[in-house]
Amino acid sequence: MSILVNKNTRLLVQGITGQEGIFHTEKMVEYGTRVVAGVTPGKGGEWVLNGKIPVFDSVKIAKNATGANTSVIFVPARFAADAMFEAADAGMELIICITEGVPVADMMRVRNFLDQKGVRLVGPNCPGLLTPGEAKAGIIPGNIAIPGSIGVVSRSGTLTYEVLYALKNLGLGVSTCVGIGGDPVNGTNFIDTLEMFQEDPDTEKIVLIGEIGGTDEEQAAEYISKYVTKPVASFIAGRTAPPGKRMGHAGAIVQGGTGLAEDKIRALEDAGVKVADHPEQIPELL
Amino acid sequence: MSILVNKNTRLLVQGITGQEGIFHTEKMVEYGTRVVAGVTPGKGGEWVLNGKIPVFDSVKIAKNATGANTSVIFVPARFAADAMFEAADAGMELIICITEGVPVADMMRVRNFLDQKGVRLVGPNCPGLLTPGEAKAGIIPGNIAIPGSIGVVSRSGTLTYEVLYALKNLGLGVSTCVGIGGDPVNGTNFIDTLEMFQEDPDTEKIVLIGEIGGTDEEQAAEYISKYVTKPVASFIAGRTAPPGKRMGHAGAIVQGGTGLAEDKIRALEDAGVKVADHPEQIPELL
Amino acid sequence: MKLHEVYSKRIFGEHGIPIPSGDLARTAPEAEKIAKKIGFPVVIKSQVLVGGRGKAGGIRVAKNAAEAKQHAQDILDLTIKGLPVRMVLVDKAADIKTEIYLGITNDRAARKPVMMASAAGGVDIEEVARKTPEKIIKCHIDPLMGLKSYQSRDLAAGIDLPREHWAAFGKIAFGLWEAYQDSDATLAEINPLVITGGGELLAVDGKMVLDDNALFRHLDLEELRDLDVDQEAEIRARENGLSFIKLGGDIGCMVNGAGLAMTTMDIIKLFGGEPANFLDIGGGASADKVAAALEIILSDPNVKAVLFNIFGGITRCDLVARGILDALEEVKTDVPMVVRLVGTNASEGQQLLKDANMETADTLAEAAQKAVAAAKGN
Amino acid sequence: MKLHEVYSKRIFGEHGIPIPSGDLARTAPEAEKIAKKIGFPVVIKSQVLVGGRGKAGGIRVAKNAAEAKQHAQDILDLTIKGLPVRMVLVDKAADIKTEIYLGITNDRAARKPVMMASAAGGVDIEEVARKTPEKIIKCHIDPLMGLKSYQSRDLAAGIDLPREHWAAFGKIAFGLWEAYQDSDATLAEINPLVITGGGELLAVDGKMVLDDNALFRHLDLEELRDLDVDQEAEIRARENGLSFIKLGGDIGCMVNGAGLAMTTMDIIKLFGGEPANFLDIGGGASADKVAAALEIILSDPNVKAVLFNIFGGITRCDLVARGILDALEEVKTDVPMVVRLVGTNASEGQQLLKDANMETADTLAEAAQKAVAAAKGN
Repeated sequence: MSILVNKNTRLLVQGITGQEGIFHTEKMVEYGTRVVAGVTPGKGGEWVLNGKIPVFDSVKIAKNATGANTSVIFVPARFAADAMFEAADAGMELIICITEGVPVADMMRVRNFLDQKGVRLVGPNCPGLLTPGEAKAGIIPGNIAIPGSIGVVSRSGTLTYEVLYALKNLGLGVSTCVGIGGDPVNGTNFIDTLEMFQEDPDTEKIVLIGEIGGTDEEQAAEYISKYVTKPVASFIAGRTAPPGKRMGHAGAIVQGGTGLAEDKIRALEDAGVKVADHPEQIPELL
Repeated sequence: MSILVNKNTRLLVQGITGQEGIFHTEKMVEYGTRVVAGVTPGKGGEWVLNGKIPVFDSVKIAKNATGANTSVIFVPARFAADAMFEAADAGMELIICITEGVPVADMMRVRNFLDQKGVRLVGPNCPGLLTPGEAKAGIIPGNIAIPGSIGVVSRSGTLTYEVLYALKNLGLGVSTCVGIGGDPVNGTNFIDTLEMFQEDPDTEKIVLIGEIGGTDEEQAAEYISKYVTKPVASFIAGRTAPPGKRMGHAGAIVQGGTGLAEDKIRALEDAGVKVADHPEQIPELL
Repeated sequence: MKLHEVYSKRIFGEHGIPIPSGDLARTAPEAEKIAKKIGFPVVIKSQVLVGGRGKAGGIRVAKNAAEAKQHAQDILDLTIKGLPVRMVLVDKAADIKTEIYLGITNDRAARKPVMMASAAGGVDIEEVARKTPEKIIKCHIDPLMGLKSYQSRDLAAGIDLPREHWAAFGKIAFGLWEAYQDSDATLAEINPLVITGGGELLAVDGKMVLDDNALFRHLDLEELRDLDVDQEAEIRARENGLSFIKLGGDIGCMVNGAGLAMTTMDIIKLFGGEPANFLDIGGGASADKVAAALEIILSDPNVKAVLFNIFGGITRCDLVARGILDALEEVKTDVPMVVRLVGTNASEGQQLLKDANMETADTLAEAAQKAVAAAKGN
Repeated sequence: MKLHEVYSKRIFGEHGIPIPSGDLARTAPEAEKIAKKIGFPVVIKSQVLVGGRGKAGGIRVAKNAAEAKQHAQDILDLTIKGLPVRMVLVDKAADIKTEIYLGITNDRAARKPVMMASAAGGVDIEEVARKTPEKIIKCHIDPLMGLKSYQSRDLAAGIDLPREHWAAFGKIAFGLWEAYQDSDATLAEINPLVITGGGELLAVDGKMVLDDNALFRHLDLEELRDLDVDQEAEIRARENGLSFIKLGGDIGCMVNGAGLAMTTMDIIKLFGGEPANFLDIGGGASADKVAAALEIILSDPNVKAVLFNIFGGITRCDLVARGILDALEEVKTDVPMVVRLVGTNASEGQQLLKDANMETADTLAEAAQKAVAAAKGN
């Protein structure tokens, strides 16, 4: 089993005809994901990938035609909020927004709307979801993970791949990998994912990858100490980042005494989590 | 028993120092209602009614100081939406807005916000609530009704008083009278109130007073035929109103083939409701 | 409050909706001057707040200056459904290829605005809604979120609008939503929204109805009110904060509350009489207001009796009684009056009236019967 | 992106917040002219994007024209915390009676903006927040509903603002919220918001930080960017869509993804090296972008080795490899390079690099160790 996506997921790609959209759609299809539709306004009626996937003008039309239940979004940042609203309004159960650079004011409105509708969002500014051997919704390379019983959740993008790759190199498999993204306001967080992994019978161990900024890791540590009985290993990026500098991610800013790597590491260790010195150590700690 | 307000209600009056606010506060207090606080921004620290009721600058402060749980609003129309937001945000469980003339765009925003918060609103543009012998929150004259087992719900203001008065003159008492107001977008509607009356063990019979415009009475009729086992009598105002004319209430407009009195009367009669020719007939029908 | 086509379209234009170049004229020479300036052909359109202007001859095309002047004069001489034409809009004529419909109104049941589009524009849209509802595509707008781009695309796709027009249609939909929201409208529609031979979208006719309750936020728009649509008595009533509608009967009614006012009309008819008017003096009526109301009622020569039915809630009966007595001192009339006062401060009010030897009643039925009798001279 | 005080206050002024009359000067004579025009006394304030301007002598009061000219010249000659003062704001001096604080920022955890007020204005508000948090009154703003009047009253009551100032405070709170929202700010603050001897409220100092991700909606504001706060390399990086921060070490890093870039820095340090920079080439990096990144890294003379750590997701490793090779043809350097490519199209990428005789590594630890060794000349 797995969480969030599996072989029954009927995936729709918003922004399918863009450069990144079509590139990753091809990868998702190659991986075996059931990509049932694409959406690009104004291109309804076209087909992509040699006529394999129909393109529609809107999510609503695409859903009615194909029964899509999950949407992955590759549209440019300025259109991303509208794409998320559209997906939620059309009844998608799960929305994964890969797009980076979405304005925070847009995301506050999106979260408010999605919470009202009860729709789950992963991202934005995230690599998406991978359930090895079943499906991927996003941009995590499929060949760097094998099926197994380790649940991986991460605020970081490529750092996640490092961990997956390190696990695979030691023959360790993954139930689902969830890239939640590092933006200040986003959808699914560490706690949401930990809860799902704790409940998933096929997830035996959990890897949590955090980074400096905010207090999400500290909150996750508190949740783990209270509710998570499965072993958790972790890595926190940014020990050497100078304070006050914005390190790419909107979230990765160290301000005053909060958001520091050492505080996060201490909180996690206090919660019984083993914290690695570098990501390739994680397999040893599990 | 009763619905919505009773002797335990801790009532707060927004706009207490206005002309109508203070007049009706006095009437509510005379009736025995526990009016615990008033709010007028900028007048916090004053007292009204010879030092009986303290005035606060905001609902939040008033609630913290007095434990008020219900608010009745008498502020002018242009401030009414803000007053409802404030009451909901401060944690009032029930809000009764007497004010007439609130813009419909404001009310759409208010409803959206209150629904999110799960707060019950009665009104606006309504006479409010009266539970005879216990409490009144609004402007229904207390001396025109006596305690009893008839639940009264009405879209109209003064017309409600006619019915209460007619019931009293024949010695018939009322459990609670709910004036829901006739605005196009408002809070509690016929169906909400019918549901409460149906569940209230001390309400044995129900009177429903409607008027032309909209389809609320038709929807109420459908609800009655499905869920209401207690006898219902009704009166619908506006049989002689010329089509296309706005008769005071925003709601009382007859357009095309909908909203006509005869359609409403037919729907109610089909649902087993006895419909009176004029309001003073209602007691005979119960 | 209904806005004239010209004002509605100007508001649309301020929100980025393409409208024909044009201007307002109150005389034929003015119309000719405008027509010359914008170039021929022009459309000359009567600005009156009733439907069916075209059928009544209130819309004409002019190909040259002489025609423009003549048509304008002809139209300005018209009275359409009882309303004199006081001004015409002179618009550049559009090269119309296709006519579509786009409008917004409030959906009471959903408690949200709803935007509607139809490929069947240029005709009576209510007729379309009744006969072929599937030809109208609807989309609810979240009042807090506003219109979303995908919603305008869903509408465009729903009416099979060719893709090359989607971007222009989207901008117009946004402009219409903004115009609707910013003006506190209860209706904003473009009918027809045309696609020209050159492939442009143009709002050729427009209509807005504003929420009377929100006019305090739009004093500039309230100034555009067309007083012709209301009768003089209704204008005076509004000026005094009263809600008044003239009807055909002979029993004047002064009632507090819309529902009770309608009920009073109903019961007069039930007992064989005919109401002369609907009049709601509203809540918190002062003596001045009541006096003004009485004057308005008595200005109708058909009125043979007046029924006062005041059930005190916000309104205090003593104030009402004083108002009646004050007004009677000013107005001096022989018309018989029946007064029923119940509720807040009713005893004080009734005492005042009895002291002045007026006829009173206890029940509504009694009051109605007495008024019907009085109007018949009994 | 931080905005200078003068621009922040102008935005506040556009939203109805009272600000002192004043203008911007780039020379002392200009400052003198402005001072004469607005009248004495004036405050001359250096416009640099660092804190502690006052302590550094960057804010002075002038009572006459000669003083204005002299102070302006003195301030324009300053360099504050490494930043040259290129312009001064000449403001009419306010008659300050009381100083309060009013600001808005985003509360990540609540996913809402939060407005904060404090009676302890005019000082370092973060100090106040740390030492006496009860002196800061907070109020969350629903992003869909906006600021409500009662919220501004709750803030005013919370900081014990005398009632006669509530109306003015409310207007300022609304103006600040609108300025914040309309500019896509992540911080907007007035500190101090003063009450003058005449009983008026005035925004004497202001600060705004804008959301870089939303600047596409605010091209006019982006033009106000102060390039002094960024180093030249960081400016070039931004122009090329890269995220770059110069650090003190000798191992240049080119990494895709912020988290992996920080991890790369961490692991270099773990194995005894020192990173020279943070550099995230982001997703979808083209060969041009990679070449630009390499040039920026090599422009730092301290760099003794470069570590490329590319784990392909959105980024394709073959494009990265081509970018490295293209850049090396242009840049010509002897600095040793260690390249690690894993993920999408990694084998194609690594083959390209091996063909060009570059040093490659499989694991991150291996790559870091090789880079540390190379920087030490081993």
